[in-house]
Amino acid sequence: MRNLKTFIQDFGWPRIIIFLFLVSLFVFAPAVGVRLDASISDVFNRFGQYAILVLALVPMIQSGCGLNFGLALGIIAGLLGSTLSLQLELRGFMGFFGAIALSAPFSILLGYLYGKLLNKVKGEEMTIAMYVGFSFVMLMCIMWLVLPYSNPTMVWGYAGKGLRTTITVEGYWLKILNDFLAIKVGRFFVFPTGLLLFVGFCAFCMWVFLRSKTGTAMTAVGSNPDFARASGVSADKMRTISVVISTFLGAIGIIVYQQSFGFVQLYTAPTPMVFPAIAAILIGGANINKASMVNVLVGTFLFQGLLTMTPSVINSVLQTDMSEVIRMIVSNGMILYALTRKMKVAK
Amino acid sequence: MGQNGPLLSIKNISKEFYGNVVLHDVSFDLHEGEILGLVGENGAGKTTLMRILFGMPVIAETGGFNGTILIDGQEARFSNPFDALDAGIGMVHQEFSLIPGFTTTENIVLNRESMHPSLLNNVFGDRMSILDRSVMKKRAESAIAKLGVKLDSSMLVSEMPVGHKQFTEIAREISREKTRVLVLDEPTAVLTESEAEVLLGSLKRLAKEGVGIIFISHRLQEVVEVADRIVVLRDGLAVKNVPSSGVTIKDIASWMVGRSVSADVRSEEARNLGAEILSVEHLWVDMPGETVRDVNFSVRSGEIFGIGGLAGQGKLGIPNGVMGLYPAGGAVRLHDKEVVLNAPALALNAGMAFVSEDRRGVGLLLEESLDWNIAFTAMQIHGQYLKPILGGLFTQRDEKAMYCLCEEYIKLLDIKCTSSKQKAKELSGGNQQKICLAKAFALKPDLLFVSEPTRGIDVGAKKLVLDTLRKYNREYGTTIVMVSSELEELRAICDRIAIIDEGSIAGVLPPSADIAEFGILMAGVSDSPTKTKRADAPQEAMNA
Amino acid sequence: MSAKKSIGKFISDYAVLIIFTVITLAAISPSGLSISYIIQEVITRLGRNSFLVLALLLPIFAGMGLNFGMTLGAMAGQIGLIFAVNWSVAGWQGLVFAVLIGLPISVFLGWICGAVMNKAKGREMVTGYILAFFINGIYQFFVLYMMGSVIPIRNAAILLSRGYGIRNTLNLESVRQSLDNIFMLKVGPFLVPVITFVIIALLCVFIVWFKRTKLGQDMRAVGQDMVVADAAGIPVEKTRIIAIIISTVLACVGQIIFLQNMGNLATYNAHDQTGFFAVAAILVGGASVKRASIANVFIGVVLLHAMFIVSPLAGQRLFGSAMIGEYFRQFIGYGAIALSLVLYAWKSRKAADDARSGLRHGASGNGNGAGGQA
Amino acid sequence: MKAISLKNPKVLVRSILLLIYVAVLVIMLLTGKRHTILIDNKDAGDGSYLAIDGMSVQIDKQEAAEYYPGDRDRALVNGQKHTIKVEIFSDGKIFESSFALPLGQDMVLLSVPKLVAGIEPYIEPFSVQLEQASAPEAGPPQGMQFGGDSVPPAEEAAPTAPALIQ
Repeated sequence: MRNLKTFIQDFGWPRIIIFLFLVSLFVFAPAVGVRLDASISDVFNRFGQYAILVLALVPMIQSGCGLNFGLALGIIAGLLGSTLSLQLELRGFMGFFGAIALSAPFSILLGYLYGKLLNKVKGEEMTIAMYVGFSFVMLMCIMWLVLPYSNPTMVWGYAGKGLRTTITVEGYWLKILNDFLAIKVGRFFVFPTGLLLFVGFCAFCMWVFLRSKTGTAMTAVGSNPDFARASGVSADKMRTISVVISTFLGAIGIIVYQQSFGFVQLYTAPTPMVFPAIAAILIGGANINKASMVNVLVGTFLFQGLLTMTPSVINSVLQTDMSEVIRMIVSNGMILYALTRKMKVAK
Repeated sequence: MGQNGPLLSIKNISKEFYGNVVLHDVSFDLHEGEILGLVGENGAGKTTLMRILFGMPVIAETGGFNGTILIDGQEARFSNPFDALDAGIGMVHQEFSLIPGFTTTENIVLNRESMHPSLLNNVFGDRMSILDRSVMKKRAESAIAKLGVKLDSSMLVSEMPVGHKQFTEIAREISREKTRVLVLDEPTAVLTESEAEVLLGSLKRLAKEGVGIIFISHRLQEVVEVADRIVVLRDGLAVKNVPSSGVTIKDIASWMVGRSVSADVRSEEARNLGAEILSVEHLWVDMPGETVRDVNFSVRSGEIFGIGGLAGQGKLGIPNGVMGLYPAGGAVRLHDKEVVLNAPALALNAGMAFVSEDRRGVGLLLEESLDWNIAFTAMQIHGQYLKPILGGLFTQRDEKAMYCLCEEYIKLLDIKCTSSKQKAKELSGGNQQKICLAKAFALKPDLLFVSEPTRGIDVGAKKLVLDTLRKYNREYGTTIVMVSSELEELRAICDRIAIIDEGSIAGVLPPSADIAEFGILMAGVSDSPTKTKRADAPQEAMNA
Repeated sequence: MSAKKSIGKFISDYAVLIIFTVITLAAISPSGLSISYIIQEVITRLGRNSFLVLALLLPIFAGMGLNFGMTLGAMAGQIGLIFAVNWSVAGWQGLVFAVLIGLPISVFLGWICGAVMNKAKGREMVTGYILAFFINGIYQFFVLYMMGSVIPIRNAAILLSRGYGIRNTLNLESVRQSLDNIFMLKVGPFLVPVITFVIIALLCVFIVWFKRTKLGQDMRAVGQDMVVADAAGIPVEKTRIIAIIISTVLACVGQIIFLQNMGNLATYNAHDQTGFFAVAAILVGGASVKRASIANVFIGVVLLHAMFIVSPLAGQRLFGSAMIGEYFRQFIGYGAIALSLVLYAWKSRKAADDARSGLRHGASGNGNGAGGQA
Repeated sequence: MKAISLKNPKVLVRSILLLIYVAVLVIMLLTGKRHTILIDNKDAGDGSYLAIDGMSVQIDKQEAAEYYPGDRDRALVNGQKHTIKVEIFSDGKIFESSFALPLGQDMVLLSVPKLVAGIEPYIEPFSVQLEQASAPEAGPPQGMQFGGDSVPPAEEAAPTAPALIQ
């Protein structure tokens, strides 16, 4: 009984409520005529889409920079990569990995500058990160209209200049990962093995990095910056590295998302991607200066599971689309729950 | 209130924190208009006594105290500082509690502003009344006048020189109508010579008006000059309670530190010490509260060099400065090679290690396991306990090697813990200290700085920690520089002991020197050159 | 202090203000708008937005930074308006009716926001921001699902076709411009909504008067140093909650004034931008997270909105597409907030280092001269 | 719980304030309540009254409007008590009358011929069946801040700037 109590203690009540809510959704699904196999396949798909974006938050949390509200910067680097890959009309795996390679210089440069900025403003990092992210998204909105792209599928029909809001990746690298070794069971159930393998690979790399010398130093900076400084570790350098990695993973995350979702969404699309990722890692059990691989995987699965199940099940039960409201309350409720925990804010 | 009974009397107060007795049967009286000088080394119990008098919550949280406090003969029980304030006890702490953006007047009458009710009082409560700034100004100026100092009542505290801040805080305490007892904790620590004189003058004037004053200071000549009666605290005991007439600084100093010389007799075995390993010239360190102004000393290889002195004099600043944890300057040479300051990594690489005084804050990763804590610094500096993968391109923590290292030190230092995977926060104080020592020893340093190794751990663990240090010095020849406020321990283990006062070395004594000599050096009465320096140094800070 | 240093301090203090003035002036000519048109627009927007921006002052005094949680007040105001339209109460009485309905709701929401912020000390701004979204979820649940089904709505015109839930845009014809038109004064070519400005002036008087009350003094003390205020016996938590409640109530009234001027209510989006605009305006006016004055409010509103008027047209002329102008002003808005937050945080860190180095100067009075450390 | 005596000023003032709050709310509701009056100039079904072939009708202080047989127009008024002044062109006769509208009734039909002919009641409630709102609007559009992966809007739509209120 005692360890059940400690399990509940550190797993936290909100997470348990969400978990039970999700299980009940799965149970009721068949009762209200929602195809279980299609839903589960959808959950896996969305899990694969979001997992790397959530993974991108881990380095900055570990190094004590807090929740990365500026993830939009990484997403923009990814958008630049994928638009360039489409411009060069790279196809198939070349297209997909080309996009990641092309996004790398942008994400590393942006991450470096963003890390330096955050080191200068310890304290109100989260609000500043948010607004730096937003202003950069707006700047890019202008860039999308001005940059000389010419691939007809991307550019406006009549104007011939400036990019569309959403660009299809059909014919380039749509579902490259999803269909790789995909297992089809019956008409509805498709298991995106390639996608989940790639996600597993990224998570493994992160796990290995966190156990490396720099990774250990970064974790120490997160849990006790003075301890790290006394052991000869430069806190600022570690934080900058964590921001660069976080931005780089953010770029990869959005590209993986696009290949599975099928569309490259530009202009103000990055901003609404940040909060769901943060909510997911918090649902997984991370707090403001500690996050592990389990938090990422469990959190993404729970959150995305919730997002897929609520529209179908709730709609048929209550005949209304409450899912948007539930998503907003659960996602922001979780972030709020994390922010109000007693947390040593890295000063 | 002409009655001659004591205004405040403290009867057999005792207090213990987690097993070690901090105050033992302390009793003394304070009469109206009397200034009582309370002196004693740090850790003698002065601060705890004041916390009890002022009803600080920390006392109740740690099991309360026994003994009674009488005001005008009736027993008084304070559950929080506001009860003490109502009973007329004002307290001026060492660190300022002033609102920077407020003027002198606003600070003096903080939360006791005079005001007249506005029409919204009945609607939204009394705090809607309008402040009467003219009356507030008058009240502040009368309190300042009572102190006899010139203070501009409308100057912002943030633009005020340090001395004026102290006067503002004192004026705040005495502006309370009911203040009959005023407690001042090290008020002159931040003042220049001239300002201290003015303060002492105003304290005398306050006493004449019937206010009982408890004056805590380690500047013995000020205590002798102003106090009517002197109480000396040592190890929680009120060893002396004498009127101040005819008492000299030398007497107070020896009472303060004079312990029965029962420390275990030092074995006088021959100490063959090597050449000079460390030399420090004109070291200054900007560590808040422990400023080091100008320190010069050298340490010979294999020696245990002790650094003692009262709190706040800068002894803790020395190791933190040399190791680069706080901004520092000056010339530090190890093995005759210049050590670059302000760079912790370079200091560690040069072969120095540091066991910090702030065990929980700097010394440990409370959330991580023991093997992590011990191996971390060695891993970062010497790259040990890592196994290269992919041909050294990446490194991975070598969990097995870390485990063996941890087991080795658990046996060597007899650390009581369930396993090497246990979290550091779950260990007792003594065992945590041993983990910090193990972390330093794992670096195999040539020179080991140890700061306050025995602070806040039980007596049994103290002996074990000291024995470990001595064993490492004798068997592996590690040179140790030990900073401690426990004079007894320094004398038991060190070859030489330097006493720090006002940020510089007042003198270096052999451990066998007479206890009174240590007391004098600590009290900063020696007429060594650094003393006159103090007078103008803060002055410079003032008008920078 | 040497002149150069004081100029440097002036520039770093009002960097955002200067940048904004330069951009706005530069964009006026290419936008091709006549000066009188711009002035008229600025007057109407001053009437429309200043009340909302003034609502930010109190939390800044109380040291809680920029109250992104004021969106809660905006939501309360919108619920008030929905009921006013539902019972088709028109004219300025409709506005007062909406305020009276919104008042208790905003007090309650303000209390929640204050209590949550007290649990996240040091992170009030981001907590306020997230709380706004959280309550937005509940607002949407209330307005989109409860209204019409659980809460009786008699005026079917405002309901969605499915019978419950309020429509996305609500026509406020019955209360449109009712506050402005009570006494619209013609000053030269300009129309000035006098009553609206009177109400704004009344709020300014209240703020000035409030700073002289004991509660105002307590708020300033708590804002400067919570620990010292607490030691002096000031009820810190309660004072901070009161600051947030007042700010939320003012935001409620401000949103009603804003919407009556606009004439229609985007039920689910109007409050999103309220926080953003008010914060951008006060920061552009030269305020910072710790220091703000009434002057900052008015300067900010004039500058921000002047820029927001001219930039789309300037974008059209210079880059050939209004979209660029549109995104440009968004970028400037967010950029202003980000820049002023960064400058403030950087300056307060630098001030802390200077204070310490001042001490150091005293310490190294001899030996190798003043420490010229990194 | 000590009994809250009404003499304690705080309680007294606060309860008065509460009353004022409710009173103002009610007054606003009454004075501000908007009604639509449909002014009708048609013949009665059973011929008991005939349309007036030219008149001007003025409600309260709103400007008068001309009516010819078969006309119907509407006037928006706030509050319940109103006056009506009818001036018939042909013989210049002027009819004045005041009336009160029931609070709950949003829309009423006022037949001027009935008024002129002195047949009571010349006002009767009028409820209109709202035709279904044009396009059934779905839930809120995805605001800039949340939503994430809703189905992308139509291909050719220009990049919609975020709904920014100026």
